[in-house]
Amino acid sequence: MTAMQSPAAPTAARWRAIVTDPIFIAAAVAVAIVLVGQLVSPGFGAYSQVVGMVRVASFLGIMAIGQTIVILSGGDGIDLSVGKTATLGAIVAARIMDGSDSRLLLGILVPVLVGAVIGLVNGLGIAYLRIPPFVMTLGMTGVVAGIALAYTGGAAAGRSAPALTGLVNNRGLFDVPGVVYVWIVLIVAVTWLLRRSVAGWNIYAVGSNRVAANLSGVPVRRNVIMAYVASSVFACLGGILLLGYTESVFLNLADSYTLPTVAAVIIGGTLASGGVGGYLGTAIGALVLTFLTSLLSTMNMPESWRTITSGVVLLVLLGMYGRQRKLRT
Amino acid sequence: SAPATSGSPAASSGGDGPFTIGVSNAFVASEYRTQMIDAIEQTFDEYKAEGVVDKLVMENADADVNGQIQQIRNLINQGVDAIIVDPNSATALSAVFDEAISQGITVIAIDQAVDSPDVLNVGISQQDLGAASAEWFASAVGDGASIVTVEGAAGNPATDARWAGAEPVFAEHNIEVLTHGDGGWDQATGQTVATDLLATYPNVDGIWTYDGMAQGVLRAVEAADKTDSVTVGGEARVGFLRMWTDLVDSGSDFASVGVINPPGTGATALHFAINLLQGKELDQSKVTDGHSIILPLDTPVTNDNLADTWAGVSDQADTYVLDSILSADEVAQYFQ
Amino acid sequence: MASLDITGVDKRYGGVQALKGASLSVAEGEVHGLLGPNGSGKSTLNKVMAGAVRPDAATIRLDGQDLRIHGPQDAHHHRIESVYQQLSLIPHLTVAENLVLGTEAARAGWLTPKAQLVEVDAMLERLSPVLGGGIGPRTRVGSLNPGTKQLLEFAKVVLRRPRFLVLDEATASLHRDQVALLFAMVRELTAEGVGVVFVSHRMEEVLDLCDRATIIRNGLNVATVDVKDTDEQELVRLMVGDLARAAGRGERPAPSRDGQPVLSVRGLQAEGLADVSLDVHPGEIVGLGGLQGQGQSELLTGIFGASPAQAERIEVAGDPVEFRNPRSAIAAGLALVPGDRASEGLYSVRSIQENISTVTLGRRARAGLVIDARAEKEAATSQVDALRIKIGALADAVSTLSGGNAQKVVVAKWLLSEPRIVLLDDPTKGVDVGAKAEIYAIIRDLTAQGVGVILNSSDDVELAELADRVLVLYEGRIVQELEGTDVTHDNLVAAALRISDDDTKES
Amino acid sequence: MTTPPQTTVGAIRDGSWQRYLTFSLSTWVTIGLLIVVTALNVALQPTFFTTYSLTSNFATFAPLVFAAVAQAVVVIGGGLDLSIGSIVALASVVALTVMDGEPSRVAIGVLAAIVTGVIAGAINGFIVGVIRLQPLIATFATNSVFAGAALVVLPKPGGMVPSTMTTGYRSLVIGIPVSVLIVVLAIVLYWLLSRTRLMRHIRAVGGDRSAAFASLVPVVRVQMASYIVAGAFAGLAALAILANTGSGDPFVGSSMALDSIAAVVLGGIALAGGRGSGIGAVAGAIILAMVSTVLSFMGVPTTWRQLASGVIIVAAIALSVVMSRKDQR
Ligand SMILES: Nc1ncnc2c1ncn2[C@@H]1O[C@H](COP(=O)(O)OP(=O)(O)OP(=O)(O)O)[C@@H](O)[C@H]1O
Ligand SMILES: Nc1ncnc2c1ncn2[C@@H]1O[C@H](COP(=O)(O)OP(=O)(O)OP(=O)(O)O)[C@@H](O)[C@H]1O
Ligand SMILES: [Mg+2]
Ligand SMILES: [Mg+2]
Repeated sequence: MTAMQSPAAPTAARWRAIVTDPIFIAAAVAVAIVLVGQLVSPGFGAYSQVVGMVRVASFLGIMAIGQTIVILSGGDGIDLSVGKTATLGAIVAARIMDGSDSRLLLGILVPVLVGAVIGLVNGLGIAYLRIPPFVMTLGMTGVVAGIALAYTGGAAAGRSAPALTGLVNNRGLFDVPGVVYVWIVLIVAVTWLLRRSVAGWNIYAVGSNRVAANLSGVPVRRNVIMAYVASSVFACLGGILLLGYTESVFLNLADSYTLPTVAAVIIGGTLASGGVGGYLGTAIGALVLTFLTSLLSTMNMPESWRTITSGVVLLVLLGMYGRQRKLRT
Repeated sequence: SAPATSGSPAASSGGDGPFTIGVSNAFVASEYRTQMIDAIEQTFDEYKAEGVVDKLVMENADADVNGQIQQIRNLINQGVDAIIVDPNSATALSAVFDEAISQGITVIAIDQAVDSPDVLNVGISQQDLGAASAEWFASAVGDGASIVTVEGAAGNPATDARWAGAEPVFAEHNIEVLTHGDGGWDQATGQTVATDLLATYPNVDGIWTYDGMAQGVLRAVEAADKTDSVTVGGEARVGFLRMWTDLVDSGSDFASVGVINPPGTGATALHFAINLLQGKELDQSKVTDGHSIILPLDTPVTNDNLADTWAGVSDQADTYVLDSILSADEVAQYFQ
Repeated sequence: MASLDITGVDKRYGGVQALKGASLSVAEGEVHGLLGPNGSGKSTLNKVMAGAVRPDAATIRLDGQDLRIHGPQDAHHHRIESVYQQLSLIPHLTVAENLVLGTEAARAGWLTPKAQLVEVDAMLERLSPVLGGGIGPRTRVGSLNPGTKQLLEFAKVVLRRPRFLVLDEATASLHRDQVALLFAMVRELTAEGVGVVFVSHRMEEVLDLCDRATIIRNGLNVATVDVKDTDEQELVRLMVGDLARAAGRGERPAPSRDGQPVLSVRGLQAEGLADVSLDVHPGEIVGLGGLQGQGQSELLTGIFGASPAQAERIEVAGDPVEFRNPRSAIAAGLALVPGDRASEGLYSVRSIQENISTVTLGRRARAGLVIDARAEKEAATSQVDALRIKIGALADAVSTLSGGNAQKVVVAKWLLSEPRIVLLDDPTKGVDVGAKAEIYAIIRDLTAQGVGVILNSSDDVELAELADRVLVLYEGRIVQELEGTDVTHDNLVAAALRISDDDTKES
Repeated sequence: MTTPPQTTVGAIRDGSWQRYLTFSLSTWVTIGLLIVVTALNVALQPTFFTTYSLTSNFATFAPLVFAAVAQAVVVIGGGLDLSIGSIVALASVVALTVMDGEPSRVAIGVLAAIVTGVIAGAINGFIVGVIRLQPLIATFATNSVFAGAALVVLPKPGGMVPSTMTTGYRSLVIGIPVSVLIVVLAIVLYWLLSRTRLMRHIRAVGGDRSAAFASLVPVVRVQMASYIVAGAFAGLAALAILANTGSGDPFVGSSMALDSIAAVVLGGIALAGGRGSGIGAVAGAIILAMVSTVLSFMGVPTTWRQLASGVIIVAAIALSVVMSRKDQR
């Protein structure tokens, strides 16, 4: 009955739909933070500073790719092991590269494989033993931390390849570091894959109703496992880029990224219960979180109040659109 | 060993061993702590060869204070004679220390001083470290300069102590501190925070920082192309020394300082523990506030001795911290 | 005489105007039918009375007094109680805990269950002849079958001693015996002066139980009639208007059963199923009859590879196959329209188009990987047109559709896969007469193309109308087979009842 | 309706003692795990049953035990509380400040801890129940707020707990360690709670929120109440920590949120909500605490210990989850 749509109404309705879209709100908030930042501490809105923040956001953003897929895949999906997996990825990469460009490729490949194995274990436990993702990945955090400790003997060694450091730290075209371009390519690719590939639609199908997906011939378990594999792989990739940022590695390099990846996904408008959302929103969510942290760190404010403020801002942001269905509709 | 009489810290009435030593460390995801533990193990092995000690019990896992209390109780339950502890809190372990001491166990705190009067603190003074670093920094930026800081973490005792040492120095030199950044003792965070601060305070004369953050801050300053105009407080750690050396080698007149916070204190503390277990009495003139041994700071790394220092450690991992351990003989000097 | 009058009810859901000034007036002591096609707004109207939906406008009067109902508790306060179309039992609580939920006796917050348990016991005793064995106050509700759950839902509400009682498709999952008991209890209630609103798509139930009936269509009142002055044709005409199409036995030649069966199952074993064998020939509709919950659904999901089952042999058009999962069954040309469309058939938050695409997505994709947006849209549109699915836009979430239209979406996604064998599990449950006729027509179309169909239905009339053969199941076994002209409503009832007489349960 | 005939169904009635002996499968798993770790502990630690050992072991269990019961109430109600740890920290520093080391003010301190927990719980409950934010992300945000607030109240570790509390916590009452009695108190409190209408409603809401709403359960109030009750238990956990440490620390309890969730799962409580008992969570907390003790007494090399404990916990959780699923059939 598409024909029945009246031609006059849409513009207003379309605007409403856009303005209430989480992605739009999140993007508006990101811009607002930069503007407020520029007012409060001049220089915060400068081109190079914004580029710098986008660069820092790219680590969170890339680690959150897998988190997006995992949450989209439903079944209370969440990956609490991303932070620790990213750290392990960086540790392995640093040990292999050890400051030499000739081992760059190997230094990327091996950690990514390690990530795939971690994701596979997560996925198998969740898909076959049906352990709730929250506890499975929480438990794996301990295991991965243990592996990192055993592997390093308690002291991480090695350094990133200069080419990697250059990619992250040197400014390229338009004074923008290469890592930001890598992220942009990933944003386009992941968004496109989710919306326009059979694999992407299957993730949405699995995320919105697993029983129905199974009965429609969508391989549910395979999709769930792949989601967790993707999560760990992108976590490792993020960890490797973070290694490029710091050049040397340490045992808790990326640990604190876990919950921010979840927050980025939710701020980006992906439904926590799965089946609805996408990566573009997550990427903007990562920008919002990074801009906010940066703004707070430049303000002369005790750490206690910074912590409180970031919590309150997150709540306000989610209150604008992250609300769940009302019981009395 | 027999129960302790009260009085001076950690007095044990002279057993003959071999002794069992317990170690409690509640933060493992740290290269600094690993280096500390390794040094303890090495020194322990030397004593073991001499038959002075027989067993080393390690409680080494990430834990909060409550977890560390459990670690110490585990050590008590395993019948150790002495506990060397890197405490998570200056005060919150007091009650469990009392439990240990009342069972005749010698307790020594390293890296971070505790309040319990019966526990012997062994280590450098974090406040002195802060002051030493600030002295060099103040002279580098000059009187009346404006700076920002990237420090450890709010509410963290070492952060507070270092600032307590630095603050009067900066005040004396009329140096204005525009804001305090929170670097979370973490290189990546330090780098990000320094980048943010450089954007909003583009005219600062220096960034005072220390520990792992220093390398991150220097990277941020380098990225902003300001190594010649912004002074960076440094750290005696291989990663930082490498960047520093590279800068100097490339002809920059970049200058910095690395005050040494030696992880080897743990091994030094083991010497103290053995002496106490063997019933030796501390020379009270070398004890501060009744229960603390304050080890002298080593000569800091500056541009003057950078090349020599670097030559000695250049093949270590980036996270390696410049170290020093007192020998058994040196420690004996602290006893009557 | 006391009455509950609700007038001028408006309710809009996004782009859908569910109710436009609808009204309903129930007198005490009467059973008032509320009829209308799927999506006409019956449930919405009921939920407004129950406090579960916030209307855009409404006037509610009880005994002439204006009433505001802000939530289910307000309704309960005025002793207006509802059985929702969607079951509202808590799976992990016990039968007794569910029956008193929300009305637990307590002193200063501490539960005092003694007295209430006596009432619960009495209610369970009353229901016991049709409840199924082994169900006591401490049975957990989660594992019970839909019919039992629906009865418990009814019992829960009756225990609250309503003055006005709303029953929204409360008989949809019930078997004949259960319906009879429910009717008897409703009549007792009305004799005591309770006013009852009764919603059902089964005309014979309405004609049997109701005194008056209000018919709504597209959220508007069409008529209120005295049921004794009217007949089924009239009610259907009021409900579906000129679109009315009698759902009679279509002219369909009896399929030949000489050739190769399109599906042949030998010795299928599964939980709730013992050694079932059957053949389906091209163009044949094989019905599954008997009391509900005797293994019919398990048989369908077992064949489809959707639940753990072992078979000695399954052949599709003579080729031996093994279905370990639905994917392999689909590849062999099977399709399953599951019994519970909301939880098993649809991705409610996703678009209509994606729901229709899901089974055959890979076929239209470039290289099996990249979605061709045009092809997707064309495929979905073709099905929407062919099945006359009433939608806003293809991109709307499927949750915006009414029950019947949602069911058609489930059918549509399977038609795209051009199946050889279609397994239908109660495909018209909760579907209105108009849509029902359309679904029947679709099934007949399929058989005309040589598709074999297995049809499980809780509705004997439906089996009588559609099936060429009916296999009657009891406790997971095929105990009887009715064929050709023997497939009549009466024979089906008899088959089911004779079996239930064999049951050792005391009556 | 006519008076019902007396029935046989009524003969087996609530309150009959047999009921307490019929455990579900997952309860047996929890009990089995508890027995195994206790046996290992006893075997490896010959002093286990000495008064000091019992006192000290239970003294360290108690805080996590209360936090686990708190988490259990929320999880059974279909929620999740990532802020438990910082509620504990906040309640402890508030109580510490209120008591100011005065033995005469212990009672006010106890009250202050519980009230603080209740207020924090009410904030969580309001955000999850009334504003309807997704619990995981909402309590992640409030976690920042409470953690910051704790830092505001007590900017750095310090302060003295009245000696009556610390010594009382380590003493014996009629030969039984007080710390053991306190763990028993947690069990008794939960048992009392489970007899209330509120807890029945919490289970109903956790089982199916909209069904509970339709069944006259005041869902929003119940959700709020579940967080408030959890807050009160967190307040008790704070008191146990104060008594155990004898001093204040704004960072205490940082690992408690995730540990309490692991404890809840080990205790056979489904994260999906509606099922399980807080008493299982008590057992789960004790199991978790004892695993680390066992590993230390076994002398596992420290670099491998974290890996070993991670693997053991994942395995135990898997066992517990798989068995509790079998229950459902
Ligand atoms: N929560 C909702 N959100 C959006 N639309 C809704 C919602 N609930 C109902 N609708 C729409 O409102 C209309 C009326 O639905 P309602 O459930 O009242 O119909 P009904 O008469 O009970 O149908 P059925 O016989 O299929 O149960 C339908 O178009 C339906 O799609
Ligand atoms: N029980 C009722 N009786 C009459 N009119 C009603 C009733 N419920 C809702 N309405 C109509 O719907 C409109 C809004 O209803 P209501 O009073 O429930 O709003 P509200 O208080 O904002 O809702 P809520 O209590 O859910 O916050 C009113 O203007 C009224 O016309
Ligand atoms: Mg309806
Ligand atoms: Mg209102």
